[in-house]
Amino acid sequence: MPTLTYRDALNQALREEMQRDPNVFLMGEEVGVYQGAYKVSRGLLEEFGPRRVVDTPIAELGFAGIGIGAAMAGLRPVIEFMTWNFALLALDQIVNSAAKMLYMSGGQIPMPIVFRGPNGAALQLSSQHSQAWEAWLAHIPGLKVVAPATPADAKGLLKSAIRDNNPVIVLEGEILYNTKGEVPEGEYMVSIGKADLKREGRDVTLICHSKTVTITLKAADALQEQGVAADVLDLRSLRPLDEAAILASVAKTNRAVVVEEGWPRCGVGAQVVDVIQRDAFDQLDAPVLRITQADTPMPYNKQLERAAKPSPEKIVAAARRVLYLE
Amino acid sequence: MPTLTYRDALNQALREEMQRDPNVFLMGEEVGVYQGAYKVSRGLLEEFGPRRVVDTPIAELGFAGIGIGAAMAGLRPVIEFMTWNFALLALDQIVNSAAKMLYMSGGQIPMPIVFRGPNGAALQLSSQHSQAWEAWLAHIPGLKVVAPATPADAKGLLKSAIRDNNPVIVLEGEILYNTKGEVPEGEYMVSIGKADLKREGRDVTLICHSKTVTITLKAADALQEQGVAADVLDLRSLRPLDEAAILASVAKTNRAVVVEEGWPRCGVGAQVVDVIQRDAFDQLDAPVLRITQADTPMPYNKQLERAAKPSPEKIVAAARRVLYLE
Amino acid sequence: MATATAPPQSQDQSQTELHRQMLRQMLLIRRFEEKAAEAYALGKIGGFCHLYIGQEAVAVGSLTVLRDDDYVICSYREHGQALVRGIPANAVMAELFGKATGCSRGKGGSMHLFDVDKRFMGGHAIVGGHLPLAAGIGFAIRYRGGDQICLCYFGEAAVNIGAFHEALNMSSVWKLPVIFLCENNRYGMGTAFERVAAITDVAEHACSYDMQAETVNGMDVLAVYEATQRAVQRARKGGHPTLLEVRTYRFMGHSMSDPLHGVYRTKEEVEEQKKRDPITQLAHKLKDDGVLGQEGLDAIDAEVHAEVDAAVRFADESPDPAPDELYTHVLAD
Amino acid sequence: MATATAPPQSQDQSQTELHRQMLRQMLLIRRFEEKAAEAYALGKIGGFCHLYIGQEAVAVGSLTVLRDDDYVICSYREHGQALVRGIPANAVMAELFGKATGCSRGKGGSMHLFDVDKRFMGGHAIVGGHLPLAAGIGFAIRYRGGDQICLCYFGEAAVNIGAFHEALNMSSVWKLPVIFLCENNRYGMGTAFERVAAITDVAEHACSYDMQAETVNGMDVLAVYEATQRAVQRARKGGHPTLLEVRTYRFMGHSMSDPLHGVYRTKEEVEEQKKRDPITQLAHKLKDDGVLGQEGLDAIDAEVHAEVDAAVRFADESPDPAPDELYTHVLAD
Ligand SMILES: Cc1ncc(C[n+]2csc(CCOP(=O)(O)OP(=O)(O)O)c2C)c(N)n1
Ligand SMILES: Cc1ncc(C[n+]2csc(CCOP(=O)(O)OP(=O)(O)O)c2C)c(N)n1
Ligand SMILES: [Mg+2]
Ligand SMILES: [Mg+2]
Repeated sequence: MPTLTYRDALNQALREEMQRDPNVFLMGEEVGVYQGAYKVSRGLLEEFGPRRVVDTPIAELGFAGIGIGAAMAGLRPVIEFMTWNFALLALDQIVNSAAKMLYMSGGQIPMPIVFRGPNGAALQLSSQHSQAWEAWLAHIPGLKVVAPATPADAKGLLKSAIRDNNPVIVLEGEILYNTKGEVPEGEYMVSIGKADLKREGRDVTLICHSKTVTITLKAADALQEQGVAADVLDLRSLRPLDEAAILASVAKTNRAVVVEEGWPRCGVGAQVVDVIQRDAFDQLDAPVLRITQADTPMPYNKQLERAAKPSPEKIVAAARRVLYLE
Repeated sequence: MPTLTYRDALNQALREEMQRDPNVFLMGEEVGVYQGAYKVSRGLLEEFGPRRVVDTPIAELGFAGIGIGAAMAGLRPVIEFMTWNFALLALDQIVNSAAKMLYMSGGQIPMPIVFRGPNGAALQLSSQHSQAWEAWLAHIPGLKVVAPATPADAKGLLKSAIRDNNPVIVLEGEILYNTKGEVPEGEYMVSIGKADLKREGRDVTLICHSKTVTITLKAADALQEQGVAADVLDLRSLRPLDEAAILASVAKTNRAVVVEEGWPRCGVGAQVVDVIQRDAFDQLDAPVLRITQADTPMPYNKQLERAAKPSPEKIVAAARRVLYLE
Repeated sequence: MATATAPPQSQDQSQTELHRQMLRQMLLIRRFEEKAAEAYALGKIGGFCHLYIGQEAVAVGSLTVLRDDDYVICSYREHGQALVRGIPANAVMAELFGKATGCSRGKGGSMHLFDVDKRFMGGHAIVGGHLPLAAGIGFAIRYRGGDQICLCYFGEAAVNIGAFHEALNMSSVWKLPVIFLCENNRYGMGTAFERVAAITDVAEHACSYDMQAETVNGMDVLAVYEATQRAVQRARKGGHPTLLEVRTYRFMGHSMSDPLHGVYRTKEEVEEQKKRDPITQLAHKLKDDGVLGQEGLDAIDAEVHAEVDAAVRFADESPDPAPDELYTHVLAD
Repeated sequence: MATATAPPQSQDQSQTELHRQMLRQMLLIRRFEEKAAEAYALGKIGGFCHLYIGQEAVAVGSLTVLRDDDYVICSYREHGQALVRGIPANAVMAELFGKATGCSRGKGGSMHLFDVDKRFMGGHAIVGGHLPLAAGIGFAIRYRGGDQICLCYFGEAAVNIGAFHEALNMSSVWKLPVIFLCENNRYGMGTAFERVAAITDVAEHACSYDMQAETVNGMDVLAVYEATQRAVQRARKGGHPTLLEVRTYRFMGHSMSDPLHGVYRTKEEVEEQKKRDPITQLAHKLKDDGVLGQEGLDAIDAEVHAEVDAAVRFADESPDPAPDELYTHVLAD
């Protein structure tokens, strides 16, 4: 199986889907001439031309809405946000137009559209450019939300997203784009809504997604050295949430730590905790703990930023706490 | 003590604070000549003139930002959103400017601003006009978020909000405006961050806020008739959250149901559940259950809308479940 | 930018028929809205309900120009457009009643009428929010190389919001076949446009987008018709968008929960404007032209009355959506 | 709308001093940015870092007009404005290094320089997001009846976003003393303005807001100075806002992670533009005027070099913020 970067896996998914279906097009800032702010769309303008690879002005609300309108008229747009930080400006369109159109039209207008781009913090981008929006997006009925952690999932989930008849949010990451992994060629699809058990243990369940998968796997390595075997469950999809996979793992381990990049309050982890305590109440041997970003805006300084983010050390400490090892 | 409507209690708070501090002004759509879309600002234009009661164009992002800029320069703006549905357009300003300004300026620029207006569903306003945003807002560090349920709290919390040196979100409700209650005259303040135990029981804790307080109290009445005595805790403040009050009640009852108007996933209730299971794990005799809006956009039809909303019946059923009475 | 008025017409058969048809449609809207107001007062319609009384000439004059395969998209004040576009009065009224037989199955309501077969792409309730959607529909048309157009209605207050600016800019840059039809009724809720807009000639905004514009008397259905024809022509060939400012007036409050004139305008102003009633004006013209006498007029009125009465009966007798409809259409398969 | 060029000046003492001062400030920015680029390459500066090289005349020409009690607000490309406004090079460099001695205590970084004592109300990183903030500062000035003004810098790409439209409309309606100074450097990242804007004369947008506008050569510091004087005058009396389009060019990539010219413009274009270097131009003029010889120029350059070297040393030697600074300033007391 070829080894690709996460970036190239996304690029391949886009290319394949655009080759397959003439209704698929890509729109966003710098996706064409510039080849993508993070080069995800490299070569697509050359292959598909400016009709299907559309550079936009800086007008997130406007071009998100244009994508939605195009989907109403039967196209299958892929809207790239340079980063999800800027998508804040487009939330009205995503929530009020995309997520509700099918419902409020009484089922008449499906909404096959993908909104994608990097989410969360990269390195030292400071307060306004380091935000992780999965909790907000997962809150909204009418959306699907995926957050691939590996190149293979990036390809498989993006292809599924493009073929889905609903608005799908694809959360990528600046610091994921260069990561490498094996990616199946051609028709490789990952179903939306299925978590991936990355590593099997029996002592504790570590639940994570997107960028936190790598650090959670590191934490699991460290725990292994301490004699603790962890299940590492990559959620992959945040809406719908694979509750069955979460519960199956917790049924085995009786303990869990939930890791996410975003802020703690009303986060994705809070929802996962809610599911576990409700449906695995009698199986839990300890409270579920959470590791999140510090409950602060992201500082610029490198040391402070590091302290603000989830880390393997924090996860190990939490795992040891739920195992009553501290 | 005088009896006032929730609307008039807010009006009184605004009037008193504007009389007290010349830096306080009110800005929003229809707040002046029209006397407020829901008449909260009735009479203020006449008393304070157009300099301090400012009608805006329909430009939520713009006038939210203007309020923030005015606060940067030392004023204390109160920004009214006709409803929080429209504030979606202004979230970039609330999140990226208001909530982060103090932090990213290294403590130089405080942000004494209030954003207020009705939140959540009223009656048959359909999908785009029936959204409850507390979970989103409570997610954001740098904000405070309050949701008064009674006229007295409406007055006391709004006055506290206006005097706070931080951005405070005040979530009101169309169907609260006409409700009546006793409201202390003059300098009546309610501290932000304190929940209110509305009713004392010992069997189960019912946690609620804003519009759901009334239906939760109804549920508590019904439970009483069935021999179940409920603590009813009105959160009042969603950020900060009064964790001590939540934990104190659960320590007594060992069971809880969390009620909210918004959608379930990553909701305020999920956060409350997270707190309870983490810090009262050994005291819990049953999983914490939640009552929320159905996980769907709000339908227009009256029956469907009723079915989508939290109700006393749903709360009673959940309370009986956590008491293992079903 | 020209201010269009109706030039003299040759009174041939089809012209006459067209005028009669326009009159009928304006009357249908008027009677429909009157009945809707009644039903609202009786609690049969809930939520926000924005009537179109006074503005009938705008929907009728403009939609008459369109082909069946063109697209229409509206704000929440869209009962009139829905009817003219051919959604049966039954289905519109049933939607206002929230019934399963409504054009959005009772799930959308007054502000969210949809009929995808009629390419009626909905009423939308966030001011300005549907302008980018209109541009997107135009984008799809251009993408496919079609010669359809998208006609987008919005109020003048939407001009002040960012979405207007973004949608017009991109429509111009990409030459999208969209007509941005601004129904300038002078008020956004209780706010007179001149109190919140630096310039009040909406059409002037076109200069910022290198776009064609026209201002037209919205109380004159024929003027609206002709201006729309010019705009449609520009859009069909080469996809040039137009900003069409139609000066009109609403005779009722902003919505059913708003008083008739309120504190923001005088009773006299409303009464004065009513003298420009687009229906009366066209009726007079047809009388003057000898095309339609009082009898003919009465016959049409009786006809639309009957249609609207039937719609109310239909809506009344229709069932609510089944309870499980709460959970359907959240996601497509 | 007039295109301003510098009229001949009487070469009196203060004029000469002013020009020399402007030259010094432009050179300070240039040398500062060169050092910042070096430090970035060494990993001492992180994140996004947008240099001002090529655009120096804009900040210098305009800020020279302001009083100490006026307000300034910027986008993320604001090192130049920060320096000219009088934030010490030490504090700016330390902020880029993320140090506790930085003007935002190391918590803001390159895109978020603040100094409230200098009424420098920050760099802001959401395109267009600070235009409403500028209007709000103008609102506060007018509210208090002061005669200060607010000078707001933004790139031409911000013109396409809704916030621009909303901010300009309200500023005009309420007569706010704000100068919207658009630094039109022709590119927003890798996108040439004409590819995404229906009209490319930014100043033309003023017609939609009944606003005064002017277009000025941003490579000519004196022209910028004079145009700003006119705008400031309008704003101080009566609070009339101005849209000031300053035509400039950036000699570097969009940010430090962007190549020098990239695929979106040619090397030749950049080289051609460099012939218009605002610093060289003013230096020539001062030479021609007999005000400043090569020696004088070298002396200034040596001076600013030393200042900038000292700033790098200061930043290097400054401590990181204390660990608990992560949790401070989230909320005020
Ligand atoms: C973004 C947004 N802000 C506020 C509202 C509330 N609102 C609904 S209609 C309206 C007035 C709109 O006026 P106009 O655009 O002129 O249309 P008209 O009602 O006159 O047809 C307002 C303020 C809204 N729906 N959306
Ligand atoms: C709303 C938003 N969208 C996208 C970006 C990413 N971005 C940062 S700078 C920039 C280009 C801005 O160009 P311009 O306004 O001309 O300013 P310049 O960089 O040329 O000074 C873009 C697209 C952003 N910061 N904010
Ligand atoms: Mg109007
Ligand atoms: Mg630029």
